[in-house]
Amino acid sequence: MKLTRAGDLREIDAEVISRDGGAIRVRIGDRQLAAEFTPNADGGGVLTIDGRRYRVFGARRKDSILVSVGPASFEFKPAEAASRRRARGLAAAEIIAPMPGKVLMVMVREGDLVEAGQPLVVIEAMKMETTLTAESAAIVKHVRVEEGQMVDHGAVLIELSPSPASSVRESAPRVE
Amino acid sequence: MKLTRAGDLREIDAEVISRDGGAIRVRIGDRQLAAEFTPNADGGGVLTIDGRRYRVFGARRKDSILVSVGPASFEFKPAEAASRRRARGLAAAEIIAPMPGKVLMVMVREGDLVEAGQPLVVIEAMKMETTLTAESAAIVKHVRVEEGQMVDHGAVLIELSPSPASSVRESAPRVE
Amino acid sequence: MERRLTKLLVANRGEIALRIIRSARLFGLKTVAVYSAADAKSAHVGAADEAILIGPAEAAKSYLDIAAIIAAAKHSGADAIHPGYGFLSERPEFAQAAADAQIVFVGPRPEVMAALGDKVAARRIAVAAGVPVVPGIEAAEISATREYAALVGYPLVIKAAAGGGGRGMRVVAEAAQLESALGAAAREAAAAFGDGRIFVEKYLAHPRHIEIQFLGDNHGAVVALGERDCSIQRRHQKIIEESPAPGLTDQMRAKIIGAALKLARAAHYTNAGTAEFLVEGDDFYFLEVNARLQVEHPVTEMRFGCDLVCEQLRIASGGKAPEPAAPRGAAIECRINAEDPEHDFRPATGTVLHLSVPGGPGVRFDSHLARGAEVTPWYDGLLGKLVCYGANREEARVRLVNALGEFALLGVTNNAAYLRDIVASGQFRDAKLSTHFIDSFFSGWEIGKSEIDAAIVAAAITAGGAMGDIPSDGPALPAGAERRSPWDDLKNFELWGSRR
Amino acid sequence: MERRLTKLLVANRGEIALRIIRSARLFGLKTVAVYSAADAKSAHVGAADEAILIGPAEAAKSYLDIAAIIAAAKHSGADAIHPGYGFLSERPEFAQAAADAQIVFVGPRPEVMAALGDKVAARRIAVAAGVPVVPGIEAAEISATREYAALVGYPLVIKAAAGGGGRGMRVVAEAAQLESALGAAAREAAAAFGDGRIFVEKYLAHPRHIEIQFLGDNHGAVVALGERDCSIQRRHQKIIEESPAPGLTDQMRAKIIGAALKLARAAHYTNAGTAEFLVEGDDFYFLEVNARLQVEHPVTEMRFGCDLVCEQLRIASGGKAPEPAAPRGAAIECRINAEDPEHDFRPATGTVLHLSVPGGPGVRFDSHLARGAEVTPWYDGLLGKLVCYGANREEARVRLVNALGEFALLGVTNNAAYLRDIVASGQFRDAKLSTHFIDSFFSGWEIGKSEIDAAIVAAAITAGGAMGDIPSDGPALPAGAERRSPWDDLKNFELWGSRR
Repeated sequence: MKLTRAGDLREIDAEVISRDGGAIRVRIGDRQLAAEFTPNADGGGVLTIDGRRYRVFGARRKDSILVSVGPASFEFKPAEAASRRRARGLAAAEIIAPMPGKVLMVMVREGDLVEAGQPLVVIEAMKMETTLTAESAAIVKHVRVEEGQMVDHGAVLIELSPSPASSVRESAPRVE
Repeated sequence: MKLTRAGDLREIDAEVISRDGGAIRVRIGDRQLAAEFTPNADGGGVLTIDGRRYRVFGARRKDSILVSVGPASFEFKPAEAASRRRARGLAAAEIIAPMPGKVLMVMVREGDLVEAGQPLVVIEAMKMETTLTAESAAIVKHVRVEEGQMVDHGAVLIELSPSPASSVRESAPRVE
Repeated sequence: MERRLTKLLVANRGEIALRIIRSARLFGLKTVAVYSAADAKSAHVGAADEAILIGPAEAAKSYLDIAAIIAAAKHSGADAIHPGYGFLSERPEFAQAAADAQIVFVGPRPEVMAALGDKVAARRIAVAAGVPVVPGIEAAEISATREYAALVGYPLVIKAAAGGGGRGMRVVAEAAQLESALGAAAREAAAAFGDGRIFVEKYLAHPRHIEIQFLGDNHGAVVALGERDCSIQRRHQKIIEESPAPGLTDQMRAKIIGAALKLARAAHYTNAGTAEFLVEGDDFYFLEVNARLQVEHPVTEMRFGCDLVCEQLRIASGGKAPEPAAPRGAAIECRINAEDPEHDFRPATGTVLHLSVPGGPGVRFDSHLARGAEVTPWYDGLLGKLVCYGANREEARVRLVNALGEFALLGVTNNAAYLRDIVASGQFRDAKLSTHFIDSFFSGWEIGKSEIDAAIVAAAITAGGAMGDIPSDGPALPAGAERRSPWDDLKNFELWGSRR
Repeated sequence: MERRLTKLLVANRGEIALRIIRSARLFGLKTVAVYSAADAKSAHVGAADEAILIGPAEAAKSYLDIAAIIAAAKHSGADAIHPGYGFLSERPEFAQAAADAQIVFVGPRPEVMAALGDKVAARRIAVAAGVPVVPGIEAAEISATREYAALVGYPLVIKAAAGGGGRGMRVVAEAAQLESALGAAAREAAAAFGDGRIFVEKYLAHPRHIEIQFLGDNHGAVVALGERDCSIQRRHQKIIEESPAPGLTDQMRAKIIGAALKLARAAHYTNAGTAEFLVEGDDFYFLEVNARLQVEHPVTEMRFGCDLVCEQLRIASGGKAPEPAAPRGAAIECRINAEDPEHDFRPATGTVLHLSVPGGPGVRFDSHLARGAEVTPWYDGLLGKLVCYGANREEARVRLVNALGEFALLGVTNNAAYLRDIVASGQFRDAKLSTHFIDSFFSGWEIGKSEIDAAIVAAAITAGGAMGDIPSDGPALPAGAERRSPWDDLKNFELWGSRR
């Protein structure tokens, strides 16, 4: 099973090797971890790895798994969706809203040739502005939103096609 | 619909007369109450009655409904079970454990004639002793527990039959 | 005398274990929790750096098992043990067993504990130190006791020499009851404490319970951290405590503190302890010393801005008892217990289905509760301590009323509404404090009628669906099952809460 | 001048609305919450005695709509309005509208707010009062600005005259950037504040941000409640604040407090306010006055044992600013924000699936969060303020590290682990405080590798069933559905949590 962390396309190759009572062995890449899990009445539990105890909670939401380790929180998704998209040559081909918010500015129009790093859209959420940029040179195929519009997390804002001048890099859109 | 509060055999005759959005009319005995309910994200809500706002939470557990009104907590049960038992003439006929605990003392034996108020069993829970007494004169029909035994909430400890000398009053066993 | 500690075993459970773990971590120690099988999923187990199962649910085979706890300490490499309150906290043989195992016991030395743990012996120490005690005698022979009773007058109170916390106390109203009461008390004492000795004291009409917190170190210093008024008791169990004691004159305060310090010095006391007194008018009488941390210690911490568990650890590792900061403001604590105030306070158990915890300025909640936590019948029913600070008593009091108003707990019947009504009352506001406060003003307490009405409406809403997203605790209905719920008659409207 | 208040409308939302409601109740006032459609189920709505919908989610049409809020106040019969912080709290026209409606505004008079709200005007007041300011000029003409820049040297900082809280600030490293930076800053300021005036100041290399809390009453008295160090900022937004300022000499403290009081008196200031300064070496420079309650006010409350909202209400009803108690100990606050510290701190939203709140001695958590609460993109992302007290800074600091360790929040990505790592760091322990702290020590922050490993294992356990009883937030699978979950590959073991 491969996982990704939300917002991070590096894949984590993880697999449960065995479990026996509270003891669980997990392979992460080429490392193996032995952990002991003790559930707590509050719905979480204590995970012991290398003699260190972590208070953990976990829940599922849509196709994500959310866990907390002490004050740190994590969101994992199965890697399939991302890799499928890459397999179809769509990497960087969609500029996606990283959070719900309001489209403040659309800086490009259909047919524009854009360079790597060029700002495309500004979204406002929680009084903060986030600028989404092109990961590589590309042509703006379709602008799906207009200024002032509210968008949901994950909404496709702009579609890009590979620029004739450069090949699309195999990575995801990045938020600057 | 008739309710009883846990530990209290007086019946409450309550009925939802109407509801419209958050507005709800409830009849309690021969009174009518108009209430407004506004749900809160935390799973509870605000109930407004006569201009006063109550923070309420509610949950179901087995055949009970648990609610809290501010710091006060309540357990309701449908009255059917209790009234059915009374209809069968079993009131006061069973001494029931009001909480889980350990039977510390059994003070009567089968065939004993007991008087109203006479101690029958002592249960210990949470470092406290609770003495269960006879509600009315009766004959001990069956002692179902022995000293040292752990019992669950609601377990029948002693069965009584009506004393030849007096009739069984129509009320529940009381904890003194 | 200095000994650098590294790892602390907490020989307790519930809120106090969690509270000790927090301060141990602040003091830089690793922590070891011990737990019974009934507590495997409890908060203190998850909070510590290590957790060791020491036995089955029965306290006698787990939290009271000295050998099991000492073994756990050795196994984990703990170099100190904190006993908390209750359980083994005042057992000299436990302190001795720790010492024998070269483990620092966070409390007084065993011999001090033994001397003060015996009420008769403690009383003798007090008398020798010139500290006033309630007029009374050891009850040996019935005729001597009867004579003494006639002298000081009824009512009298009978206490177990080995007892504490109000256990084994009984009041004798008139001469006719004396003989049977003495017999019953002696039998009870023998059964409860393995020690049938009792003594008889004058019963005071309107005494206040006032106690002095003190700290003694291994260098001979003893300091006091003011007083607490714990007069609000139900059947000799404290339920509301505060500091400072309202209306106590500076002169009386100084006298009582002076007496406590004399006593502690006479006993060569080390670590944290409390001297309890009854105060009536201009008189005060020594009651007993609690040779441990008290449940109600947070009110002192809030007023003095200190951490008493850290001070205990500092003293246990050879440090000095610090000169306390000047106290500030007022603090009031109430004990939220798993009990049913509408039904003779019988103990309650259950699983927490919902918990709303108060917060904000001046509010502290010490508790091991969380949604999902189980309250079992095995141990005492203290669910949490809600403590409020204010610039003055009235500010602390109103804060506590409001904080109790924010508290909500579903699944375990408790006394929070009862406490709210007491703290909100005119009698408490006016500090009409005596140990008879509850009997005088709250013996016939009932929940408010308008709250019952609101509860019935809330029950109807809950029956109509889940109110919000609080799940049912009972077995869910099998999908598509035909079983009719007893609540279906009320189920004539939709879910009120949001569906997610 | 005395005016007895009875009902307070709280013109805000989130943690601060809840916090104000708590103190208003303590002060004996009924409370009115206002809310936007997005906040109908929020905590402050449930906590108040009344709640009034004032508009749709957009702040401009709800929390920033003066007419709607004044109408709500009139409708509910509120005789006072508390603006909190942010939103309308520093808008003189809001204070004026309240005054016009005969409603007491809990804050300074409109004309004072107007004078101090303009940075250039505030700077002039400071200079007139003899309070040092950062060397700088109003940027009018480019050639004059260029000359000035050459005089004081680069780097420089450009600020909007009408700005605040770091908004509209930009640093100019060298002469070549000056002209375009001035143009951009003026345009930004005009767009953001409707006022394109800017000014240019010397940029300090390692300044600390130190601010003075003061209270002025209607009788002419102004008192100071010590200082706060708010140097730990990320992009000019404070994230960790403390009191006292570590290492500040008594002499410097007295000087800065003196300057703040001079300034407040010169401005005829009433109610609560904060004078902000930059401090470098033995020099300090006035920055601005925040004419309202600050987010970080709890650290002052913990040190002084006071309730600043109660003091605001007392002053607003004609009472006197009290002589503050002597401060005690140290307090540190950190702001838990809905943002992703691993991805450039982009804002996060979501529904709270689980929340563990720290507690115990010296811990205060001011928050509107509860399980089920929704964090929407409409408003700022402050989820809560975790504040710890200690007898000294190190005790407060370690308590905060431990309290952050007890904090857990599922469902809304947040910066708690980032804050924990900062507060636990040697740099913070050693108080290497400057406004460049984050850039110097935490620009490349990453979550610990061992925590990621633990998270992966926890994810595997969660995938294998629910970990415990935390429900899924997503749509449940239809019963008997054949749809294959992407997590099924990991689902080779049973539910670990208890089934109930």
